[in-house]
Amino acid sequence: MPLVALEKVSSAYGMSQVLYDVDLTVEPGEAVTLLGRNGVGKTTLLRAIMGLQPVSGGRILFDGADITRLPTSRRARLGIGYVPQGRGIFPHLTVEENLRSGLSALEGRPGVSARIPDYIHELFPLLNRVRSRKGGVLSGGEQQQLALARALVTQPRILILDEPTEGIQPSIVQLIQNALQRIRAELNVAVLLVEQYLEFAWSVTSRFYVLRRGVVVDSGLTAGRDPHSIAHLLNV
Amino acid sequence: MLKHAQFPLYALALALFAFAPELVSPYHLSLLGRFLAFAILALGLTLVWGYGGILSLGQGVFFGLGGYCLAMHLKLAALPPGEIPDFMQWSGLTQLPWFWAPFRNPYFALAALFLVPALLAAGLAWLVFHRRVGGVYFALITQALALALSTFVISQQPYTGGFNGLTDFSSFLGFTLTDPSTQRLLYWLTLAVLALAFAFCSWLVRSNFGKLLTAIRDGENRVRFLGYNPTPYKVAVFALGALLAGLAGALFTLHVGVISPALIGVVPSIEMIIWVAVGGRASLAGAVLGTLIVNFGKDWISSAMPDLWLIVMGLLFILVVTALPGGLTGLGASLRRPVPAFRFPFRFPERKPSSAPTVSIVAPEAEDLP
Amino acid sequence: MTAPLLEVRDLTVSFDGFKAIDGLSLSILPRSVRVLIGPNGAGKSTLLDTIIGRVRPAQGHIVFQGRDITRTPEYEIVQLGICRKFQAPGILDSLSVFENLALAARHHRPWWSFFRFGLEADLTERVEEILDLIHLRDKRDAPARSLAHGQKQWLEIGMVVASDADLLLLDEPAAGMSHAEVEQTAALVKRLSARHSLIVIDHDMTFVAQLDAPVSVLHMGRLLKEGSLDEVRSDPQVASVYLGRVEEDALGRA
Amino acid sequence: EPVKVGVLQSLTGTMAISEVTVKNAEILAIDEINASGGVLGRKLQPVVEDGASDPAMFSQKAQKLIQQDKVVTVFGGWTSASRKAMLPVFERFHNLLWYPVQFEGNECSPNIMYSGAQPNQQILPALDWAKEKGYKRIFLLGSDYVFPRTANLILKKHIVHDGLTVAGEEYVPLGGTDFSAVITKIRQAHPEIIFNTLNGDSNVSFFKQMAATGMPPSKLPVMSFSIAEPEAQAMGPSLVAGSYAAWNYFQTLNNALNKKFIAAYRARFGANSVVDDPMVHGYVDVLIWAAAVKKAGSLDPNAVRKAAVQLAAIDSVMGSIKFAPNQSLVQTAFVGQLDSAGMFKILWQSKQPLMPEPYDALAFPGKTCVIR
Amino acid sequence: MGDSAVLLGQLFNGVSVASILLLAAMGLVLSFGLMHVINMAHGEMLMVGGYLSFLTLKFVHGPAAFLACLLVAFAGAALLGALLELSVVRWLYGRPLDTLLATWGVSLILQQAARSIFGPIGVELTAPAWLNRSFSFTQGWLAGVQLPYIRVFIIVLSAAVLGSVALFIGRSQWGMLLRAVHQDREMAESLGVNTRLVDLLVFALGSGVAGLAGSALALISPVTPTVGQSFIVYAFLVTIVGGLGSLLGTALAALLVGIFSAAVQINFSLSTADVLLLLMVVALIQFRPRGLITRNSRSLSEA
Ligand SMILES: Nc1ncnc2c1ncn2[C@@H]1O[C@H](COP(=O)(O)OP(=O)(O)OP(=O)(O)O)[C@@H](O)[C@H]1O
Ligand SMILES: Nc1ncnc2c1ncn2[C@@H]1O[C@H](COP(=O)(O)OP(=O)(O)OP(=O)(O)O)[C@@H](O)[C@H]1O
Ligand SMILES: [Mg+2]
Ligand SMILES: [Mg+2]
Repeated sequence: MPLVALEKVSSAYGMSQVLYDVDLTVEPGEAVTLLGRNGVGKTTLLRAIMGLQPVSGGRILFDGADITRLPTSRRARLGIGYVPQGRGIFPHLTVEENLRSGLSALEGRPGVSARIPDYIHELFPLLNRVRSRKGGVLSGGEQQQLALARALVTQPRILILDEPTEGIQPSIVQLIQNALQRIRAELNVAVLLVEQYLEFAWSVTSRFYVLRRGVVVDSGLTAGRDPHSIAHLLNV
Repeated sequence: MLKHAQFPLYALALALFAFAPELVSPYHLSLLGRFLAFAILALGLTLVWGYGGILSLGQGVFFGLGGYCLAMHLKLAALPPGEIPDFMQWSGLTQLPWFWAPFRNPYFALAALFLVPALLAAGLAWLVFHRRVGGVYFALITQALALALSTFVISQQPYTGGFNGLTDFSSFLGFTLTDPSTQRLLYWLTLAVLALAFAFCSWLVRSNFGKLLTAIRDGENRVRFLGYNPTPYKVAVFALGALLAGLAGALFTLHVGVISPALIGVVPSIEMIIWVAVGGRASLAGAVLGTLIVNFGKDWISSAMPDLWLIVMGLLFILVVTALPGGLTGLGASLRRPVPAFRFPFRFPERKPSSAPTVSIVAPEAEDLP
Repeated sequence: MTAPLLEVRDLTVSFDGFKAIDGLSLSILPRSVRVLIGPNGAGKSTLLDTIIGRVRPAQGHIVFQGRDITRTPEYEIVQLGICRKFQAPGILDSLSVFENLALAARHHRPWWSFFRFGLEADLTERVEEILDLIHLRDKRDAPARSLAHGQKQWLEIGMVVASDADLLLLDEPAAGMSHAEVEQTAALVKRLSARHSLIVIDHDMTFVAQLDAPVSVLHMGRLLKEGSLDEVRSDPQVASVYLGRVEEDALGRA
Repeated sequence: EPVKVGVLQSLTGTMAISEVTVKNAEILAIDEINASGGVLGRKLQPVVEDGASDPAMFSQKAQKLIQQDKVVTVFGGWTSASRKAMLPVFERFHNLLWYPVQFEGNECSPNIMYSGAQPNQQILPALDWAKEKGYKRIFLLGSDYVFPRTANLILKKHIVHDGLTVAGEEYVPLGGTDFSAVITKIRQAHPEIIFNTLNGDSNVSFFKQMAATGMPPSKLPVMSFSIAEPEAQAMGPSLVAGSYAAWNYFQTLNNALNKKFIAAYRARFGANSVVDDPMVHGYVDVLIWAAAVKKAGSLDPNAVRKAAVQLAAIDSVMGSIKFAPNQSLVQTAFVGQLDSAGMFKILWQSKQPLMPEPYDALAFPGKTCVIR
Repeated sequence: MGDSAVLLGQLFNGVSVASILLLAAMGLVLSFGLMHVINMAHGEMLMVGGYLSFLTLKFVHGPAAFLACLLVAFAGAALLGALLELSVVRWLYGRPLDTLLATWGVSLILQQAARSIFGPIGVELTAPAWLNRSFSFTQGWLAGVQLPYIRVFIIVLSAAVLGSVALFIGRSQWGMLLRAVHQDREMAESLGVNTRLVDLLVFALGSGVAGLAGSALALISPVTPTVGQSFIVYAFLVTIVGGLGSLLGTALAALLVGIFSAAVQINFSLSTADVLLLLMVVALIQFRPRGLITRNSRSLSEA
C-alpha cells in the first residue's frame, strides 16, 4: 500500500484551475521527485497534500486512509514533514525555538520521544552556532538548513521538500544529499521532492513525475534514465 | 476619467439624486442632505484607507474641525456688531478671542475649513510617517487624537462652546439658513460637492498616484528600494482625506445647524469607518453607498426599535466584516468565486508574505478594485 | 584607468556585537560584472543591504560615482542609480505584473507626472519588451500575488532591469530556475553589462561559470579570495569552507 | 384620531443612565391623561425617539418628530447640549419643547418651556443654606461641561459677594474616574464644604476615593447638584450617606399627590423604583401641557405656550408650581441630606416658591429674559 | 502637607494609575501584541469582570469574598473571550483592522446587554473591610501622605499578573507556540500545532486578565456599561508606546503614562492632560518609533 496516494486531484485558485486530475503515489521509504517548469503547479500540489490548499476534486490518501478533509495539523501528526518554498521560518523565534516548535507534531504519537534528535546537530553543525539567534535574521541558506532540520524534528514518515537546495552553498548541498540518502536508508523515511536541480534530484530519488500545466505528462524510474532526456519537458 | 462602461450608471445616479427634492419628504430630504455630506468624508476615507492602507480612527476630528471653522463664522454672523457669542459671556469672557476675530470674514472661514483640517492632518501624519511608523500604530494614535481633542474642546468652553458646541446660526453669505429654499440649495450644493469629489477621487486613484499609493500599501519598504520616498505620498493622501472630512463637516454643520464635540470623539470616528467597510473599503461608489445605507438604517432602526438598535448595529458590523470582507461592492466578486470561502474546512488568512508576520493594513482583494 | 563606479571602503557591519561584515573593501568598475560567492551567512546579502541603505554600517564608507552614500536614504540611493533584487522576492502584491514593472521604471520622473494616467510612451515600449524577456507576457495583467515562486523571481529581475540603474544588484537570481532559465539569465546579465555594472550573488556554479566574470569569495564578513572562477575554485580554502569535495564539482549544474 | 406627542430622550449612550427614567415618567403622565379622557376629546399617542446621547441626533430626531410624525409638542432633552441642538429646530418649525432638567440658565426661547430649575432655584439656595450653617471655605468641583462651569461662575460671584471664600475649583472630564490628583488638590486647599457638580458615574469614583483616603462626607461635607435618589441608590447609600443635595423635589416630600405618583410609577415600572427631580419635572410638564391645551382650546404650540404661562398656580407632586411669563417654572427649592437608605431627609426649604431668573443678576448684569 | 509629600503622594498616584493601565493593557499584549487582533471589546471584558465581581459579592461573604470575585471574574471573562474567539475573531486572523471593526460591533452588543441586565446606572462594589483603610503618615516629611490599601493592593496584583503572563509567554511551550502561530500560521499548522486550540486558549487568557482588571477596577470606581470604553484607548496607547508584544515595554509604558498624567494633572487641568499625553506620545515616536522595547527584523515587510 502506498504511503501517500493522490487520486485525480484537482485544485484551483479562484477561477483559474492549476491541477487537473493528478495521480501520484509514494511508497513507504521511497523517494520520489516532482519536476516541472515554473508555475506548473508543483507547490500547489505539495500544499494540497499538506492541506494548505483546498482540493476541488479527487482524494488524498495517507496509509490508505482518506485525509482529503483532515486539518493540516492532524496531517503533520500523522507523520508528514514539510519544508515549504520560502522556508517558513518563524522570524521572531530563536533557532532553538524554531526547532522545538517541530515537537508539536509528536503529540499523540506512540513510541516516539519528544526531544530533538541528536543527528540533527550532526547534520547541520551550523545551527548550533546560531542557536540563540532569531530565525528571521539568518541568511537565506541558514534558514533553509533550519527548515530542513525542523522538518526532521517532527520525525516524519514522509518528507515533503519544496526546492530544498535553493540558496544553499554547494558543500551543504552535498551534505543534504547525503543526509537524505541516510534518512531514507536508516530511518525508512519517504521523500517527495520538488527540485529544479536535476542532478541533485536524480541522486536522491528513485522515481520521478513531470508536471506540465497541472497535468502529469511523464513519470518513471530515475535509474537508467538520463535526466537530460526530460529537460525538454521542463522548458518553455 | 471615469470608466466608460460605468459612466451612464453614475450619470443616472446623479440625476436621480438631483431630483430627490421632488421625490422624497422634506424630512427625508434633510436626512439625505446630511448623509451626502457624510459621503464626502467617506470618499476621503476610501482614499486613505482603501487605497493608501492608512486606517484613520480620528476622521471625526477633521470633520469637526471643518464644522467648527464654519460654525465660528456662522456664530459671529448671527451676532449684532460689537457683541460676543453668548457662551463666551457666560464663561466670563468680555472680548472676542484673537483667533475668533478673522472668522468674521466668510472667505477666511471658507479657506480655514479646508486648510485647518488638512494642515493638522499633514503635520501629524508627517511626524508619524517620517519615523516610518504606520499601520496599527497610526490607527491608534489617531484614535487617541480623537479622544484628546474632543476632551480638549469640551474643556475650553470659553473659546469653543464646550460640550454644547456651537449652534443657533441664522444666515450664511446672505442666505437665511432656515428658509426652505435655502435648504434645497444646500442640498444641491452638497450633491454637487460630492459629485466633484467623486470625480476627483476616481481620477486620482486611476492615475499613477493611485497606483503608487496601492504599491505603498502593499510594501512600503519595497517601494523605497524602487526609488520612491513613501512619506510625502502618505502625508498627502492623509491630508486630502482630512480636507474632504473638513468639507463634509462644514456642509453637515450647515445642514444640521449644530457642531459639537460629540461628533469628533472616538465613537463617531469609528462609525465613519463602518460606513466605508459596509460599502466596500476600496470602492468609491461603495463608500457613498455604504454611508447612505448605514445612516438610513441607523435612522430607521433607532426609531423602530430604540432599545435594540445598538445590538442590531453591532451584529451588522460583525456580519459585514466576517462574512463580507469586501463590503457590499465586493459581494459580486465573492459570489462569482467558485470555491466558497467557507467550504474549506480550515480557512486560513490570506497568505502572508512568507516568513513575515506583519501588522500591516490588510489589502483589499484585487478583484474589489473598481 | 577609469574611476570605479562603486567603492566599498573598510566596511564593518555588526549586529549586537556579531560582525556580519568585517573590514571589507571592494570596488566595481563601470560596465562590469562582479560575482560574489561564499558560504551561507558569509555576509553577501548584508553587503548589498548596506550598499542600498537598508543596513547602516558601524564603520567604513560606500562611495558611488564619487559621492559618499553611506548615510543617504534608501530611495535617494536608488534615484542615484542603484537597484536591487532581493533574495526573497519583493514584489508589490496587488499591482499587476505590468504595473510592478512600470513603477520600477519611472521612479526618476518628477512628482507631478504622477497625476496622469498610464505610462509614458517611451517607458511603455521598454516595459513591454521586458515582459517578453521575463516570460510573463501572458501574466501581464495578473496581480503579482498570484505568481508562482519562480515567476516572482523573474518579475523582480524584470523590475531591476526596468529601473535602468547604473548599478544592478542581483541576489541569487538563478535560484529556483531550470537549466534553460539559468542560461537565459546568464545571457541577460552579460547583455546588461554592456550598459550597466552588476553585482551578482549566487550559489549555482554553473551559472557563475556562464557569467565568465571576476569572482570574489566572502567568508565571515571578509574577502577570502578574488580572481577568475577557475582560480577561486582551485583554492583549497574556498573548497573547504564553500565548495565541498572539489573533485565532485560537477555537482555544479551541468 | 389620536394626538401625537413626541418623547425624545437618550435611550442609549452615556446619558441613557438618567434619561430613560424621565421617559418613563413622561409616558406615565401621558397614560394618565389618556385614562382621564385625553385632550380636547382625543387620546394622546406618544412617539418615542432615541437621542442616543448625541446632540446632532437630538436635532435630527426632533426634526423627524415634527416633520415626519407631525407631533404637536415634544417632551425631552437632558443635557444643555441636546437642548441647544434642538432649539433651532423648534424655532424653525414653530413647535414647542418641554425641557425637564435643571440647567445653567442663560437661555430664553419662546419655543421652549423650561421646567427644570434655573440657577437661582437650586444652586443659589444651597449657597444660602451653607452660609446659614456657617461654612466659609467652599471648594467647587465639577465635570468639565457647561452646567458645572456656568454654575460655578455664578457661585463664585455670589460666594465673594457674600464674603465667603472659594477654596479651589477643579473640573474632571465627563465620565472621568480617576480622582487621585483632584483629591490631592482638595487636601491642600482645606475646604469646609465641597459644592459638587460632578455628573453621573464620576460621583461614585469620587466618593469612593475620598472615603479611601479618609475623607467621607461625614468628615468633609459635600453638597451635590446632580445626585438624586436613583444615583444615591445605585452608588450604595452607605457611600454617600451624610452628604447633601439641593433639588426642587425629593421622593420623601410629604404630600398626597406625591404618594399617589410614587405608587403609580412603581405599579408600572417596578416596586423598587425610586423617583427623582427630573422625572417629576418630566411628569408635570405633560400635565401642564394638557392643562394649557384645555385652556387654549387648541393644540397649536403658540397658543399652548401662551396659555401655559397664564394658568393659575397648581398644586402638584412637587408643591405649588406655575409657569412664569419667561416660560420657566416657579418652584420651591429644598436641601436634603442622604440617610443610610439612600433617601433624603429634608433639612431646609425656600420660604416660598422662587421666581425663575434665567440670567443671574450678579454674574450677567443687564440681561433679562422677556418672551412675548 | 509639605511639597515633598505632595510630590510623593502624586508619584504614588501615578504608579497606581499605571498599575490599572497595565492590568487593562496586559490582555492586549496577548491579543493585540502577539495575535494582532485589535480587540475593541477588550474593554467590555473589563466590564464583565466588574459585573461578575458585583454578582459574586451578592452570594459570597466574608473576608475572602473578594478573592472569590477575582477568580470568578477571571473565569467568566475568559469564557466569554473563548466564545468571542470561536464566533468572531477566528475568521479574522491576519486581518487586524477587520478585527477592530468586528469586535467594535461585539462591544456595542455587550454594552447594550449590560445596560439591559444591570440597568444604565453603574453598580458599586463595596471593598472588603481589610482593604478599606489606608496607610497615613502623620509625621516627618511624609506627613499628610495617604496610601489607600486598595491602591496598594492593585499595584501588587498587577505586578503579580505581569510576572505570570511574562512567564507564560516567554517560558512556556504554549507561549512559544502562540508566537509561532502568529508569525506563520500555515507553517505552524504544518508542524502539527493545533493553531485553533492555541488561539482559543490564549485569547481566553487575555480576556481573563481583562476580567481581573475589571474586578480590581471595581474597587475604586463604579461598574457601568461604558466602563470599558473609558479605558480602552489608554490601554492601546500603552501597548503601542511599549512596543508591540513586549511585556516589559508595556509595563514601562504604563508607568510612563501613569506618572506623566499624574504630574500633568497636578499642574494643569485634567482635560489638558489628555492632549499633553498625546503630544508626549507623538514626541516619543520621534525617538523610539517602534515603542520603548523593540525587536529587529530583516524582513522587507517589517520596518
Ligand atoms: N495565490 C495564488 N493566486 C492565484 N494564482 C496563483 C496563486 N499562487 C499560484 N498561482 C498560480 O498557480 C500556478 C501554479 O503555481 P505554483 O506555485 O504551484 O507553481 P510551481 O510549479 O511551484 O512554480 P515554481 O517553480 O515557480 O515554484 C501558477 O501559474 C501561479 O501563477
Ligand atoms: N539584522 C540582523 N541581526 C542579526 N544578525 C544578522 C542580521 N542580518 C544578518 N545577520 C547575520 O549576518 C550573517 C550574514 O548574513 P547574510 O544574509 O549577509 O548572509 P549571506 O552571505 O547572504 O548568506 P546566504 O548565502 O545564505 O544568503 C548571518 O549569519 C546572519 O544571521
Ligand atoms: Mg513552487
Ligand atoms: Mg543571502
